[in-house]
Amino acid sequence: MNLLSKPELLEFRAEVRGFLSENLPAELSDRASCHAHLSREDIVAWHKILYRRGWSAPSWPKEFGGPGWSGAQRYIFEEECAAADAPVLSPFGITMVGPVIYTFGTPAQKQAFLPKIVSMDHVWCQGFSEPGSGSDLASLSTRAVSDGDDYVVNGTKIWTSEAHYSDWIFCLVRTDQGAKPQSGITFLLIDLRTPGISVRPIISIDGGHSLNQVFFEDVRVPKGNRIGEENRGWTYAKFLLSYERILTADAARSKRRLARLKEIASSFATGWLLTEAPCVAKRIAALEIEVMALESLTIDTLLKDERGEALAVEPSILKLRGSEVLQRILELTCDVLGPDALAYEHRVLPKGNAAFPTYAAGRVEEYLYRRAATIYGGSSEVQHNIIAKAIFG
Amino acid sequence: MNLLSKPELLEFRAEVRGFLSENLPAELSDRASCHAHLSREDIVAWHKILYRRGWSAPSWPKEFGGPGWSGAQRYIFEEECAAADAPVLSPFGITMVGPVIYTFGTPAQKQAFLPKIVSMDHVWCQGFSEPGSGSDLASLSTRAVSDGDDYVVNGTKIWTSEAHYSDWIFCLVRTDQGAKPQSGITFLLIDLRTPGISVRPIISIDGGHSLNQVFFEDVRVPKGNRIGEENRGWTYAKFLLSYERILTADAARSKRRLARLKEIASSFATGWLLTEAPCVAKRIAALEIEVMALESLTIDTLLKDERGEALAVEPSILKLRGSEVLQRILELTCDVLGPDALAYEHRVLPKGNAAFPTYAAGRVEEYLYRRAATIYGGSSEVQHNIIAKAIFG
Amino acid sequence: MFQELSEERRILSASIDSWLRANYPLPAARQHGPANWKQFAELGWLALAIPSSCSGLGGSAVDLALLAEAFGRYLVDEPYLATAVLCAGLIEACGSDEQRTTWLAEIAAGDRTWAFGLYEPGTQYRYGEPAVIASEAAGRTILSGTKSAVEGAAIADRIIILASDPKGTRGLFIVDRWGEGVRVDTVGSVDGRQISAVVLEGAPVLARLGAAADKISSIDDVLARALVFLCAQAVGAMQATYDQTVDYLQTRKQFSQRLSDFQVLRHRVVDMRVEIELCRSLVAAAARAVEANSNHLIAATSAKAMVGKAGRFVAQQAIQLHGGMGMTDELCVGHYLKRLMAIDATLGNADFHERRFVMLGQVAQ
Amino acid sequence: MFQELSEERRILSASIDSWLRANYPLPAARQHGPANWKQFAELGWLALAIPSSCSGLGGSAVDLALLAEAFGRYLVDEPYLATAVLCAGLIEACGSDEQRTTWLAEIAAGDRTWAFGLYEPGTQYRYGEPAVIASEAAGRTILSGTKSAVEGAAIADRIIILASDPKGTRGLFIVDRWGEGVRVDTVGSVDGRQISAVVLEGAPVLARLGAAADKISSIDDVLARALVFLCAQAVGAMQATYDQTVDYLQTRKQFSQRLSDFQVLRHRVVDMRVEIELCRSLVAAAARAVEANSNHLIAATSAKAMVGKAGRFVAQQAIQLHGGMGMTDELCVGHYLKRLMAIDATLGNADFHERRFVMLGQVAQ
Repeated sequence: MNLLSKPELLEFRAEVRGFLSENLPAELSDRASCHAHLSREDIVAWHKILYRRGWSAPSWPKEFGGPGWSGAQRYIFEEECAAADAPVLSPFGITMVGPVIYTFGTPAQKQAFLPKIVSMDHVWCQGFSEPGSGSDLASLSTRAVSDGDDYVVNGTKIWTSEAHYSDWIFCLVRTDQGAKPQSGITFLLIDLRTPGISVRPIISIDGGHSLNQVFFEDVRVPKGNRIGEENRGWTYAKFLLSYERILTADAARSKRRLARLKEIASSFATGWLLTEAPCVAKRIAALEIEVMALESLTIDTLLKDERGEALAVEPSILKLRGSEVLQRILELTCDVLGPDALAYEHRVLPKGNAAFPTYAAGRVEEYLYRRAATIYGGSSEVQHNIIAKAIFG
Repeated sequence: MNLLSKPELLEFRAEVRGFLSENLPAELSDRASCHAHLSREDIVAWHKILYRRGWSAPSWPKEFGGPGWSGAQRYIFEEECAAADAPVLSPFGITMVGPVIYTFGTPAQKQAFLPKIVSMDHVWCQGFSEPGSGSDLASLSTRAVSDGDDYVVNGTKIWTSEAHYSDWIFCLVRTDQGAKPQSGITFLLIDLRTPGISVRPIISIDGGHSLNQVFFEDVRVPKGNRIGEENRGWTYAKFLLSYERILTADAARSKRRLARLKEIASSFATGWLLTEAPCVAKRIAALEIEVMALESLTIDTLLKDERGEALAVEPSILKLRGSEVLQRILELTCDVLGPDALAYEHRVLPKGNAAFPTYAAGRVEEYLYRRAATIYGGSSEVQHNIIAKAIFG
Repeated sequence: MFQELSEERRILSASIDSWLRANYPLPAARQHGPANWKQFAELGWLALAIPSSCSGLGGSAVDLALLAEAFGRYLVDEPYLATAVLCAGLIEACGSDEQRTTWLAEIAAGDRTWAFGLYEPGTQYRYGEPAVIASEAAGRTILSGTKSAVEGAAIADRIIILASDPKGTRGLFIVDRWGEGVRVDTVGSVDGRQISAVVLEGAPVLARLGAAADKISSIDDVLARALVFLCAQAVGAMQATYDQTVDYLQTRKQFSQRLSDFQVLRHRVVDMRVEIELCRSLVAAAARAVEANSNHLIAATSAKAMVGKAGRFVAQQAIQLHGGMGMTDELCVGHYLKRLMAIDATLGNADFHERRFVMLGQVAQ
Repeated sequence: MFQELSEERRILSASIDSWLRANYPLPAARQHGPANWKQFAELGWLALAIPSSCSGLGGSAVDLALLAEAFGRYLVDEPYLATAVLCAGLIEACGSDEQRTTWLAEIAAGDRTWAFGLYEPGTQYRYGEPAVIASEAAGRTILSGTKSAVEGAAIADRIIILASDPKGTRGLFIVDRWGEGVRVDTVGSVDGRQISAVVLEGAPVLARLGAAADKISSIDDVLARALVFLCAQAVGAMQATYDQTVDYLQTRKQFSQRLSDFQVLRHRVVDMRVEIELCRSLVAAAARAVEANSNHLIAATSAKAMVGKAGRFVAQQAIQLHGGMGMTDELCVGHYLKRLMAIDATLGNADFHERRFVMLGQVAQ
């Protein structure tokens, strides 16, 4: 991309690339490329490697431990990490609750939580969705009742990625039953080791475990762990949901997925039906062009944001199309795998038997797990509604 | 299709094919294959050729002048006519008003109109849509006021194909302003030569003229030209719209369109980029398979209808998908034409100059004119609504 | 699936459905093992496609399609296709009289299971030039090489291997799955069944199917029947996916409306329905074509191509419409998606069959 | 179209827009002829892309894109691309100093129009091996053969012809459109303009562009600029189509609701918008790449491929959403569809550019 070819950015890219090639352990990038579900150990290990370099909170200002990068630098960092198969940073601390704390938190909260988010001494997860609330977030029913210096929380949260190995959860809870759905909600930070919390694993269709349901039974949460004012949680949640949505198109990771797909297709180019090669190449080309467009719009939007201009529908467009394109790439990958898409193991496929080629490892799992990409983070239908509202009112 | 390979059907097919090869004038099939808009002369000429053979009203019972064919025979007739590039029969008399007259008409109406529909001494057109009513047919506002033995009609109808050369129009008019939209409508047969009627041509995006707007200003229509009872026109209209909707998938014509597309693609197979040939062939294959499915469902539905079983969503599915597939075939044809899709004439392109290949003649015009296929006869959105209602209530 | 069925077939279809509904639990609660197989034998299902002259019921592709549709609906995961369709079909088409009589009776009785090694690593769905070689050594014929994507090999007794002899003549050779020189590497398949590579290292051949090498052309006929079986399974799975989605949308509320009141979701369900109705009709036509042995290759290939795409579309939309719930292993929609993906990837995916359609000469180039 | 524009460019863009709005009526009311062309010259548009050393304004691909976007919005149908982008670009890239000085000044002043004969019958968008032959006869160079899909030839003064000499060396030869041996067969094009075949029967060559045959490689650079011009035009046309559709849906009622209240129609408009935003960004990136001469071939090809598909999608949906009204020649949406189809078919359609993308080496095989 032209906008990224200024000399200082080329230099920055070289610096990132150099760091990755020296510091990203090969077994970690191997696992990240073949598995949808990484362990806490892997996620924390990689986070800490970046932390030691000062890069673990790419979007944060220097003041709170971020590198203070420009939008262009953030995109380049994303791109290089994707190209190197670095694990994706867990978003719940860095991209979600962290910015809420440094924007709305008390000095004590900032001091208590921010450094441990940057260092990942705390692993965070998100308690927004509930069974029955689906895309209609404001209909949540987990209750918090004031009791002295504490709230007493009862209810349940669902689709909680990483809850089974997290330390903290940030939650939206209802503190005023009478008010309109949006105005009786409070934003709480809850230590997952508090008595009364239990976590039930949810196995996803790929057979893996990242999702959970979290139950709260008379869980006491100190009022000091409330963000901002009582009943104003919806405001903080909206801030959270609008923060750093520009990179959701996942263009950098989709470029990497396309590169993998090309590797697979190339491996057939000799033995395989030659007449098929140009058709596959053309389908890949069409997807690659779409990813170029997503990348271009991502960078345009990052720069716009940096200039302080208000973002309109761009983040929704990027989420909507980015997730669709990602799924199309993974679907074409399954097509190209042909009979090799049958074998499926959550661990790596048996090595050294040509009938189970290594390039197939993890591809179908990724396809299945990313089936959720058009559902989570505001489904495609919700994004359509948001954009339509911006157009028609 | 297997269900059409019984010996008596094979024999019937041979008979139709033989008749077409002997009786369809070459210049007529040439024009039919290259032009979206045929003249009255061409349409009537072809209809009368079939009429002399007793085949001009394929879906009618023998009693009223039809051949009394089975569903399988009707499909075979369609298929052979399409393969031979025979002009499409004008539907307004044969498929629309005729069955309404023989089902609900008085003996006098039957006698006056049916023979002239079968022989096409009368050319008919349809007055249902109005400016402003769109897909919401029941919101029509053309009024008919009773005055002695006549109705006096005022208002306007739009999208009236062939009105500029028709003799008669069948109309839905409002006879009761106070009633619910559907219950104040009457079905009238109107002689287009009645004073007070004027016809304004509507040129369509392909530059051709089939569509019109028809204006009624104090037009006197004898009550003897009313179908059935006053204010019950909606019932007759619904009957009309549900009659013979099975062939709307246009699978037979789409097969012919695919054959044309293959001819075009073949003409490139030597000189053209060879690597493209297999990709085009594969795209054609995907469409051909869809047409096979449409054909199969058409035949299944014809047989179901013949067995007297109620049709559920099949006609809407056939219309919906048939029109989409038809458009995709024409779109791929434009793709394959490449730079040859630029030259455009409503008459045939200059002959004898290789830069204007004859295979291109009419293809882009057809693409443009058939853009309406997903709009007319109940748009794709309306078909979706109909099917959804059948599913969810 | 079929518009008109004989009384006999209607009864067959109803009995299959009612047995599976009562006795074959959903994936979460399911047990595997020889018990099911024995039951299938007792119900006559294993004999369904075997000629009556060989202890079978003499059913056609249409009968098999009725069984398969129910298998799709109830997510049956026994390796029926391998033994009762593919291998039984090959034995019938290519075997000697004695082979037919003995082996088909064993299959019908549920006494032995078989698998068919057709594909090889790196050649996708092409099988015309097998690299597995049959050679003579110490007076016996032995096989060497690897077969990939073999269904049912893990638990089979016998495996039929397509191989070339050193002169390039192809034949169908039978090996003992548990015998010397045969290694079966098995992993779970995407739809929770098992898929194997069969590694042959000088494996002795028990027998060759039939005498003449020219019988090889029958493989395509047997595959056509298998394709129809897979397609009918897909139709059953798609219909079940659709039914569950319609139910879900009618039950579930969001923003104080039933999900089934949202026009966009309604229209999406319509698109699913359209695909299913078209597939059902095309698959039924393919079953009749295979039954009549008329244009059966093209009919089977068309159906498989259409079903491959439609199946994925229907299941993907079902998950999307279920939202987060659709992503859990607890509901059936994900299992249907995986079964439909596996069906697509078995014996040629949609991509392959569109190309095969071209090669079979439907599309002039 | 661009996120950040210099003050100078913002003024250029606004002035183009306001002139066209005031002076360039919609298709139904439009007059053609030399008057518009003279106006374009006076406004400086014909000189926009010509270097300042040759009587031009020295604009880059970015400036051209600003003009093109407005041309797309107002459905400008003068053959600007042929004269002011393609031929001016070829003269600049390949011409001798004298040719550049003279001819570019004539173009800038609106005194002469040009056309470029690149393609030939039956070879689609390939031009690497022209069958038009330049040969020597009676001491002069003559051309024989046919060029197809030539824009602007009907009214041009000069035509640049890509031809091979008998040794196979390719060159750009100039003929007098009205001279002997030149026949121009013209028909209306799909978007209501004119498209010609140029039949050369021993047409004498007025001049050859530049001296060296190796300048031929510059054709691709000139085409990259032309592709960006077409893409920017498409973005303008798509945006106008979209704007009119949004207006229509907000105005029109059906079943007692505004059309813009139907969720399915709202979401369709969103899909149009998504395509437009992505195209806009990609085309702007391509304009910058051509301006910077960095990865410009791949950037231009990507943009043209994307815009070809997106343009058709947007215009088709606009017509669908307008219902019957969209099918009439009276509204603009049909004209936008036809212009977008013509843009797609000009200098390589989406299909072609996806293949070219592969050939340019982005997709490893």
